[in-house]
Amino acid sequence: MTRDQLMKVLEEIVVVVEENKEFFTDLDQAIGDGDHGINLNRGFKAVKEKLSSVRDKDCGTILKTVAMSLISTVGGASGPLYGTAFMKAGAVVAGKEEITVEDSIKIFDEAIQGIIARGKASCGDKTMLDALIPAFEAWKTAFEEGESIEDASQKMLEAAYQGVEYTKTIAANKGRANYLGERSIGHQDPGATSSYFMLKAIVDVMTKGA
Amino acid sequence: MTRDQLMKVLEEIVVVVEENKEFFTDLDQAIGDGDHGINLNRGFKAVKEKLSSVRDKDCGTILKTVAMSLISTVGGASGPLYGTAFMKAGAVVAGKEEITVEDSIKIFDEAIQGIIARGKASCGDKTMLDALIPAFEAWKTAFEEGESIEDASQKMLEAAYQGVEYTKTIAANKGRANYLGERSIGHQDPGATSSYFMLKAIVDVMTKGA
Amino acid sequence: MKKMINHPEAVVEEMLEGVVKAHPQYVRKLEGFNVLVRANGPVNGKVALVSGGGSGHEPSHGGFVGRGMLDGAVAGAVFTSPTPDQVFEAVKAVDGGAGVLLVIKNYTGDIMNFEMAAEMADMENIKVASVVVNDDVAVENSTWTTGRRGIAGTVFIHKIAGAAAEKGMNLDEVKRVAEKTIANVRSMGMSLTPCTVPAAGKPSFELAENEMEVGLGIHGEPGTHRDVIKTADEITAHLVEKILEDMDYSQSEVAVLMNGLGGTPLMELYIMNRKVSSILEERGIKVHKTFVGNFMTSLEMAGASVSILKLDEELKELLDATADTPAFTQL
Amino acid sequence: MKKMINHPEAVVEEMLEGVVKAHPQYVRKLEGFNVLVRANGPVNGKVALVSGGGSGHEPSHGGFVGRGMLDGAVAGAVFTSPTPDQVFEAVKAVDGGAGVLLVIKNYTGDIMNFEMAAEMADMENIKVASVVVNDDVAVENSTWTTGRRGIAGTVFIHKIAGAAAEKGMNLDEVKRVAEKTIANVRSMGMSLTPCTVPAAGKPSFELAENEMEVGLGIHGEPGTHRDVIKTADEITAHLVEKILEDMDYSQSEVAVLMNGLGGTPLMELYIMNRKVSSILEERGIKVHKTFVGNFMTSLEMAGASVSILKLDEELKELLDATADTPAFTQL
Ligand SMILES: Nc1ncnc2c1ncn2[C@@H]1O[C@H](COP(=O)(O)OP(=O)(O)O)[C@@H](O)[C@H]1O
Ligand SMILES: Nc1ncnc2c1ncn2[C@@H]1O[C@H](COP(=O)(O)OP(=O)(O)O)[C@@H](O)[C@H]1O
Ligand SMILES: [Mg+2]
Ligand SMILES: [Mg+2]
Ligand SMILES: [Mg+2]
Ligand SMILES: [Mg+2]
Repeated sequence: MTRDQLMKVLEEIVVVVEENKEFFTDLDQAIGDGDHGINLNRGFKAVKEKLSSVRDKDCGTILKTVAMSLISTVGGASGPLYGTAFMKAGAVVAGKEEITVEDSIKIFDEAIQGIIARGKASCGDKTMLDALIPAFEAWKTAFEEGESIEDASQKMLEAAYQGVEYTKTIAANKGRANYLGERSIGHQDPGATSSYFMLKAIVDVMTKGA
Repeated sequence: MTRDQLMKVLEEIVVVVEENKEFFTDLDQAIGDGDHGINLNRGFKAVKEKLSSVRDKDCGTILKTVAMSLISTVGGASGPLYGTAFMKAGAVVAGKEEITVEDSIKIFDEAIQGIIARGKASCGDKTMLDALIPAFEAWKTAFEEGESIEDASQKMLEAAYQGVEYTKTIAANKGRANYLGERSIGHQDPGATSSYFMLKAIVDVMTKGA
Repeated sequence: MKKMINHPEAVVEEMLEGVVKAHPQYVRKLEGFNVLVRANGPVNGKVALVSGGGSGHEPSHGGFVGRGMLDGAVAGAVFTSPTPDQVFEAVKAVDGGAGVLLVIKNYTGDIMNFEMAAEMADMENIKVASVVVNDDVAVENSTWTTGRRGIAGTVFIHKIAGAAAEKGMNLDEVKRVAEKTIANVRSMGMSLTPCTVPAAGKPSFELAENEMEVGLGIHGEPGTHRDVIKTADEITAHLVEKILEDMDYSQSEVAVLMNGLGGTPLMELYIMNRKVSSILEERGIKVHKTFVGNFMTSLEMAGASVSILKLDEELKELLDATADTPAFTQL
Repeated sequence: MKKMINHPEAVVEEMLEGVVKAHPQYVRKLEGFNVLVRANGPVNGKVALVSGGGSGHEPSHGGFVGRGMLDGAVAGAVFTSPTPDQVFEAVKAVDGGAGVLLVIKNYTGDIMNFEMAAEMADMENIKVASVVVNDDVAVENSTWTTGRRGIAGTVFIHKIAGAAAEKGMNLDEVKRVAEKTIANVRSMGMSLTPCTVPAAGKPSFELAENEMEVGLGIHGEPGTHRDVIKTADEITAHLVEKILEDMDYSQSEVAVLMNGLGGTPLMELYIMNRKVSSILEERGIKVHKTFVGNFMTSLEMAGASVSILKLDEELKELLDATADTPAFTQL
């Protein structure tokens, strides 16, 4: 992925978040406090404004800029979490003009570790991790098994999707939905959903670009 | 009207107020603060409790007891006004066991004067006076013209009813409805309405009794 | 009707019990009457202040019983003036020998009931004076009518006359100060929702999702007119303009009361206050002090009123004086 | 959505402007940040207290900035934890050299954002400690989860730790006192209506005319369960029982906070307080002090929470200490 593609991906995420902001918020109203879409949209609007100023910078700087924007505008739980994820991602590709497949695995891994370190959740807690971790596993495994980027992308997305579906079946242990206890069962997690949409945005741009 | 009939009249008013309390309140919600029925019902429930203790007393004492109950339980505008009316009425027949037609005219007159003195309203202000004053005039005139009690009663009631109807056509100058300005036009006055019902209760008991 | 109550008929008594349980250091209830008086009253030699009216305006009036404000508050049924005997009982209980000032809001019912109480007090040789608050500018053509209503501006009278009494002024002086305050205060309110009198069980009026009621009182009565909901700035500007049209505030210092009607969050009151301040600033009117919150409410009504009091040195000093009551404390 | 606002996205900023206009003697706003600090701060040599969280809980938290309580309050978007840079800015602005205590309510978002701010402060060598309030007993099985929420009981931490700091205690001591207060306070809430986040534009949940939501937080989240509306006494008894089951209050003295969620009239809060008092009395638990009103709200939600704080001599003295803030003044 070139720097330009990275920029396109980020711009696509901005669009996707804007388009789905009501959907995310509705999901969050059901089991949280109804601000997930509002939060992310506020954050990615800020990201969009900042992006133009780093258009010529390396991938690391771009990702860190995204991270800082998110951290200083999103708030809530998703702000520090997505912010940390992008921050860790940026560190992996500091100074680089391009992101290789190997980088992408490292980025994914580090981002997830960052989220875990910050939020202390794990798989099955009904959070974004339930989409991200299976997606990461699928992505990594696909490459280990020598699959094409296209196939790997599809498997990754499918795994993320299943992860979102899985969140419907469990009660939350982390985040606000946790306070609902059993009442959160049956509802999909907003953060897992937004994670899925972001992953999908990446894949969409990369396949369109191909 | 004997003391027993007076007691029956008062008991009938208690019933009529209870039956129409929602109606009075609805009228008051439209142009006032929606408590006229609640106020009067609270007052006449108290009257009912007190009545048994004065069953053997003279008409004056009975009416003053009603007055005191109303004054100390109704509140709002209608409490002092109806209270004053019954107080003045009681003064007219202090010590008497029976109320003559002449007494009734005097009572009616004094009651109205009491209401005017207390509330400083006059005809056309969209208050209870718009029912009471025409009713009084009709009652008095009927006797001056030698009509029977029955006819006089019907004319009195008809005049009160027209008075209530008239309140629909005017804007209020007194009471809470006053603040509505032109918006009060089209609505009948709650106090005029309750006055009409009380007069009707008197007539009903007296004609049943006949 | 969604309310946390037990019996619609018992709300006032139960509320007063709850007040006394919460604030025994400030108030006690007169046995058998819906009257709250200072826990340590009457204060000997001090002019006493009694206010009251229908219930449903909390913290008015019981919340303002305490040092520097009221000596007694009489609670009628919801939105219904208390009866004369209740007011009379309050007068007797608070009189410290220097007489009692009745602070009455201008409603036919309140005036008549308080007047009758004053007549009773007179018969027992208690010195009683009274003032009538009529701060609501919503009602315009009021010459031949009942006159203007008393609404949230009343709280300024409690505060200022209360401070005057605490300072040791005599009954005439306290009355003079109260009347000056009344002459100097104007208010206007609006609402987004009706309210429900517990015993009535249904809302006082109906408003569509995009409508608001403008120029309304504090008893769930409809206002002077209905309008489509505007922005906070537009609504506030309308209220303030009406007030400023009514009295000449130019060059003066003022106190502002940005009052919530019970169901409006503080957030919205502060957003409105932002606009009040900016209009006054533009006009060169200096804000000496601002109060924001629920002072004179209308049950759970969502809405607000603005009150603006023109100050002179005397009023300013009395407004700034210490007060210590359940709902208003000032160091 | 019926609200007196201008733009859903501007509510927090405009509100803060309104607060500063109303209370310049108490607070000022940090330019470019949604942070209120004491007008005359930082106080040299005093431990400073910073709290905050999403907006929509007014008067929390900005209303408690002032002598004897907070030094700074950070306002996030409605119901959304403020970002680390905002908190960090507050920390820098209030530090008087004796360090800063962060009072955090136990929500994932608040904890993470405040933690990140603490890390930033650390890098600039500002001494920062933090405490996490988790007073809500509604959530029961919380061992493996996020733990309990922080709700209205937080106000007691502001008051008591604030008094400790004002008294000159050092950061460790202020933290100790704050933690003792947290350990000693339990709360539980319920609501009759949802609330509407301005930017969302629709209510946080739907409730039928005869339903209430029990055990809910202060962000419009649904509660632990839904029930048919009961009488005020039954509702109150349920809340108090849950609290008393959770901690042993027997023989102790307590402070009670009967908190409204924003849309509930004081009348109903006092009716509920009547029941709180009577249950505590029956159990031989002595009420030292009661606060009734809107302290930690959820926009315009109609509902209430009860908080009960177990006191010892130290907490009692600190609770009784003078405080002077826009929303809480005590002589
Ligand atoms: N500890 C955690 N670890 C990972 N993800 C979390 C954690 N807590 C919450 N989340 C995610 O954050 C989402 C909610 O984000 P958002 O609504 O923006 O914040 P908030 O809960 O503060 O309102 C949840 O749906 C969940 O996926
Ligand atoms: N000054 C007055 N003189 C005569 N009747 C009046 C006056 N003011 C009000 N009323 C009557 O009182 C009625 C309202 O009574 P009620 O609702 O019980 O009292 P309130 O207006 O205090 O709520 C009005 O409908 C009107 O008929
Ligand atoms: Mg959320
Ligand atoms: Mg009425
Ligand atoms: Mg009334
Ligand atoms: Mg949130």
